[in-house]
Amino acid sequence: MTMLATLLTATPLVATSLAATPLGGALLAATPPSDATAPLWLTLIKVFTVFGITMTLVPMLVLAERRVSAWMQYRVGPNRVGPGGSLQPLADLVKMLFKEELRPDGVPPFIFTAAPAIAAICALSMMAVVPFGGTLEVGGRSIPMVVADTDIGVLVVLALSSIGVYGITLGGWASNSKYSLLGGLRSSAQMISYELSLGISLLGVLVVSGNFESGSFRLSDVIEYQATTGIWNALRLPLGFVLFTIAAFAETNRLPFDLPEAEPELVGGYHTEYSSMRFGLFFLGEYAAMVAGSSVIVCLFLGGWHCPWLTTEVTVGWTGALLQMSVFLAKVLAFLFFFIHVRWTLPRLRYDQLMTLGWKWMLPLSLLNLLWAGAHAALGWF
Amino acid sequence: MLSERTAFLVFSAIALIGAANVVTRKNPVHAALWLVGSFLGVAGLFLTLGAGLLGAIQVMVYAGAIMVLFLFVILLLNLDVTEGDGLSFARGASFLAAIATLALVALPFAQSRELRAAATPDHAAPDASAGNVADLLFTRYALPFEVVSLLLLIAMVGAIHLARRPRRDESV
Amino acid sequence: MNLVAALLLALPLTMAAVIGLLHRRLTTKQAGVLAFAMTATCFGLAVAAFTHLRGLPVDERFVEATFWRWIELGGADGGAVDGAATRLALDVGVWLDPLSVTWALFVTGVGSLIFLYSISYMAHEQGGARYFAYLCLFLFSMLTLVLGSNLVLTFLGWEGVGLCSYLLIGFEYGKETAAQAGRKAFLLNRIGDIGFLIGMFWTWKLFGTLGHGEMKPLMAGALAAGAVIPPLLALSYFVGACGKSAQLPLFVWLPDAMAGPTPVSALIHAATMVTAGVYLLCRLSPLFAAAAWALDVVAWTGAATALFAGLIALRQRDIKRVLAYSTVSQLGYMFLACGLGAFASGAFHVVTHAFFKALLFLGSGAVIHALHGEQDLWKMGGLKHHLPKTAFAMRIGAFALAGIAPFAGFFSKDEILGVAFAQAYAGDRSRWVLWGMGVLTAALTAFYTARMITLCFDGESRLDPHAHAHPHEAPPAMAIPLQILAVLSLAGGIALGFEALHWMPLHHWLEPVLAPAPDLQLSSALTWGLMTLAFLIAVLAWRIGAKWYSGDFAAARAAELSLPRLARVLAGRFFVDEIYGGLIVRPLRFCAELALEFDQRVVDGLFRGIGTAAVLLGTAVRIVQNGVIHSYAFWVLAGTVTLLAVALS
Amino acid sequence: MVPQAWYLIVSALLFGLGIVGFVTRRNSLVMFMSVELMLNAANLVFVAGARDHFPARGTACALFVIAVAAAEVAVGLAMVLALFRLKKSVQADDVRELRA
Repeated sequence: MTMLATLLTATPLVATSLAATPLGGALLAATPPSDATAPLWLTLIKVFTVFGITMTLVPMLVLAERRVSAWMQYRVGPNRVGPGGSLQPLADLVKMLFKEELRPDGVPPFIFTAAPAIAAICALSMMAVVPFGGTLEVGGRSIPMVVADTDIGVLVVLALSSIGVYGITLGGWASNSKYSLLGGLRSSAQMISYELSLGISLLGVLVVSGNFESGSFRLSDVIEYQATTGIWNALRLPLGFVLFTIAAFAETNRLPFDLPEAEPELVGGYHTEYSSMRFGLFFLGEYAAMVAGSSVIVCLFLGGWHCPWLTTEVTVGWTGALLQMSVFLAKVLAFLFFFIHVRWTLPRLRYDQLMTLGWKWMLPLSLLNLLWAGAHAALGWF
Repeated sequence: MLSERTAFLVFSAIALIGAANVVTRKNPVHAALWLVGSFLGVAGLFLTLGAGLLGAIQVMVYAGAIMVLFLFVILLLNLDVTEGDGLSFARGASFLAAIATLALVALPFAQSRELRAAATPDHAAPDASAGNVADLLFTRYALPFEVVSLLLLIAMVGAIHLARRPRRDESV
Repeated sequence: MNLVAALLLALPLTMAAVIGLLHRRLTTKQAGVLAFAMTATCFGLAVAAFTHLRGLPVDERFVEATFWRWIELGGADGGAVDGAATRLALDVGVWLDPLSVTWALFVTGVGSLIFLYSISYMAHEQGGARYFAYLCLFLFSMLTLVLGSNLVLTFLGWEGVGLCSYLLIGFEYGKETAAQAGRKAFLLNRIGDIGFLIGMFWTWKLFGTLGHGEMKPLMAGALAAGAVIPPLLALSYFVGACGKSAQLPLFVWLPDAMAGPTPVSALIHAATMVTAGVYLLCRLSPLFAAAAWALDVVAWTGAATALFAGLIALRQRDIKRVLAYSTVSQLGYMFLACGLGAFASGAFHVVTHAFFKALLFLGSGAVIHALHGEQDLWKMGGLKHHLPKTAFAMRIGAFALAGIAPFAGFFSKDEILGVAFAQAYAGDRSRWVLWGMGVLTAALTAFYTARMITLCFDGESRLDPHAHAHPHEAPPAMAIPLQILAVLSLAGGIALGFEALHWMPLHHWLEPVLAPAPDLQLSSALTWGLMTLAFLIAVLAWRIGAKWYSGDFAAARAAELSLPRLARVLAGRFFVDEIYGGLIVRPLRFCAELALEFDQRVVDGLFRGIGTAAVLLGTAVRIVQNGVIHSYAFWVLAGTVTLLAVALS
Repeated sequence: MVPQAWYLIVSALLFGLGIVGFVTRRNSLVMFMSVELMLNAANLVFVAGARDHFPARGTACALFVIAVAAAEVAVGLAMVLALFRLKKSVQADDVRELRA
């Protein structure tokens, strides 16, 4: 009975949460001043492509994390379900769906439920502005290979990551538990601190890529610039690249910045009290955030879908689009591997070290990076 | 697919319902969350007005930074939320005055024929894209810009000073 | 010449600034030596200017040195439109001509002697350096007055000497009398200054210029037509001159001004400053000559002043007051001369008077110095035994003042009386009265001078034996100026003019500047006769005075008091001060008190009422500030709603 | 295009709600939130008013408002914190020290 009840309550919730994500993307795509010529069916196709790929990537990532960690720690890892343990994520999902839906006494039900949804939605929605390819010219139509081709794309990323904090903070607060609360608070502080560096090092990219001159914050413009010049921004702004990556790690609560969920201190941090699919959503959100973060980094610093030996003449038509998408996916996967690798390599920072790093090192350095970018743009370097 | 009018109605409903709940919720955390909702609604209204940049900034700064700060403080204070609701004379009178203001402000708008008429936008005017706004900020509004940055600096110094925990030897 | 002219003004000013700024660092002696060196240099410069002018043809004896444009108002076209000037252009510059150079010569010459004298006179005074700073400033002002190239500069100097005399009279500002005397001098001079100012405005309106050089040809010609305006214009200047030169009715400040240090009296109130009025009359002589009945006013005022002051001097006990009234009286002579049209004779008397009056003041200063500040003639006597040199020098000065030949004063005074007689003899009857007044005054002068000298130096000593056991002669620095001035008092008259012998170098020297005197030559016999008469009268009066006071002092004093009413009137100086007090000061004071009452009760009450109202209002409104934020918000809101309602309705 | 009047009415409503919140709520944090509502209403007027002729200007002005609001929140929250340390309360009417 409990199992059924759980299913009955959890499934619609998860369903609505997941449905909200493409809706958000559609909304973004539809709002002015974006190009209104894109018909709804095209947008929907794009939404579900991106959503599908992301949602496929997440379980793969979970598996990869476990396998990679096992490999790094010289053990085997999950290898029972499916060939080479490839169906393990599915098994996990089933387990989560059927676990008991626990809700501690005295928590505000709506916020408690909404918190993981916020986390997941924000992470997934970020993908809406990430271009996964160039412009596809087909049937007399030029289709930008991005869900929401809005000229404030970068800002949308930042805005969504800002909102994403709420998921964790509220989850911590609503759990009515001191460990959760502490986790949530740590998360707030951490995100506020690192969001500054994130934003400022991102500004550097926009400066060197000439976005301020055109007045558009499209990620595709950044990629276009890197593609036409043939030089990735990571070379132009090595410092900015490093800073942005570190900040992205912090934003996704990954080691070495996983203080909000530091197990030895806070049991499970903000999701101590969560179970079943609510926990699953947090889980999903975290990995989706990893995917989104990697994608953004790839777009901003690593050339996006651009590959040095694939000229624009080659990448035309359907094959070209697929080629670009593959390149992009490869880069993202490589970076995700880096994410996982770092997690199992570095120790966790202490809280005061975290703050010192954020405010005393990252912030000044990101300002320095901005200065460097300004000089870069003003003096017309490569 | 999603007409501007629909978007307007949806977003203003979000904004207003959020605001109404801010005012009426007893629990300050709930009020804060409703405020986030209201902010998001206003951000949506900015989008429908063609000010996407501002919408994004609204979400980033207001809904992100400011509200997180709010929540942070609220959580830090860990308030036991009980608010007495005895309505004093001043508060009752203020309520009435607020309604009067509302009426006074809203009525002329609602009655204004020009404002109700469908607008004819001037397409030659520079749109609210980041480049144009930046041009304005660094030319026409350079002085206010500097003043505001100074204000922010002062506020930062003041806030740090105020919020700093007094050192042991300073405390009374 | 430009350099000389510039230095004449720049040196005293610089020195005043230097001494003034350093007056706490400099000793009296250092300051005095500096100041004296400066004055002597100025005298040298004046001599240089004099020789330069001498070298020029008679008709071109003037030099205008312009330093910079000072004030420029109105259009550039200049000149007068419809009789009204549209432009005022004033330069800072120096106008050197025989008249100004004459004044500059005796101002710097006598001045340097007085500076020298002051060094040792002030040696023991407090704040001597400050004193010398004032002296330098005074010299600067006097030279500006005399040398300034236009009337405004002259007025600047005019005010400057007024200021300096205020500062110097009130030098010992701790003393109530000194402070009051300074104030009195300042205020009475203001009355005269109003006349001067009105005159300047009017002059500018009529001529469109105030420059000495430009005005001169305009004055006689342009004014010849009018019958009312020239005399009124002249009279307004005359009012100014009256104030500065202590004529009736503005003379009361001068005797009080003796409260300053004695060298100051010599410098300011005898030899130089008071002659500024005469200088003004001479400078504007063409105007006065064209203004017929104004000259009569000048003449009568001068004669009346001379007689009046002479009468008062008869009964003064304070040695400096006797000299002060004699100064007023002699100034009356000068004005009489000017009023008779004989400006050159007036100038002549100014010069000789500068010599002998400076001598007398400095001599009296030596006496006072020897007696440690005693100024009462009745407590002196027999001092010639203690101060033989001073007594000798003073006697020469006294003879000059009394008009005894061949001392300087005789020639100049006799010349004035001669002019009056000549005009009377030519048929103008009223001139007989003027002549009679002059002669009477001359007799009085001889009498009170003899009285002063006798009381001071002759007879038995009435000194307080404890206070002044052994009065001793002044130090050389004080004696040398006395000796030089004694020589000048002796020879200055005969050297500058002896009418009977037609030896009149000063007159010829001044001729191109001054309006020509009425040409009335008396016969040689008549001239000699008048001279003899004047001489006899002076000697007789002197003899009577000397005889009267050299004998039994008690009897003399009894005789002075024997006519109680007259004695009281004279001793009380005709009660002029008291009359002024009753007629002017008391009503003014009453008005002032009325105004004060009004101010304190009505005006202050009004403001206090406003203040009290504000306080009351604040007390009432304070209730609103209850510390509750919501209530503040409510009030803000209420205000906004009201404004909105007003704006939108 | 949606008529500007609609936006202005929404803005007026938001502003009115802000006022109501400010004058009726005792919790100083909620009062701050009400102030933010009013500032948002002002921003909405700026942007809506500028929509047809100077869109960029409206955004620029709104940016200033946001910056000022950020400053206000920073100082205000710091004050609330200081107040809480002192009084153990954030109720606005517990603070009456500034009365005359």
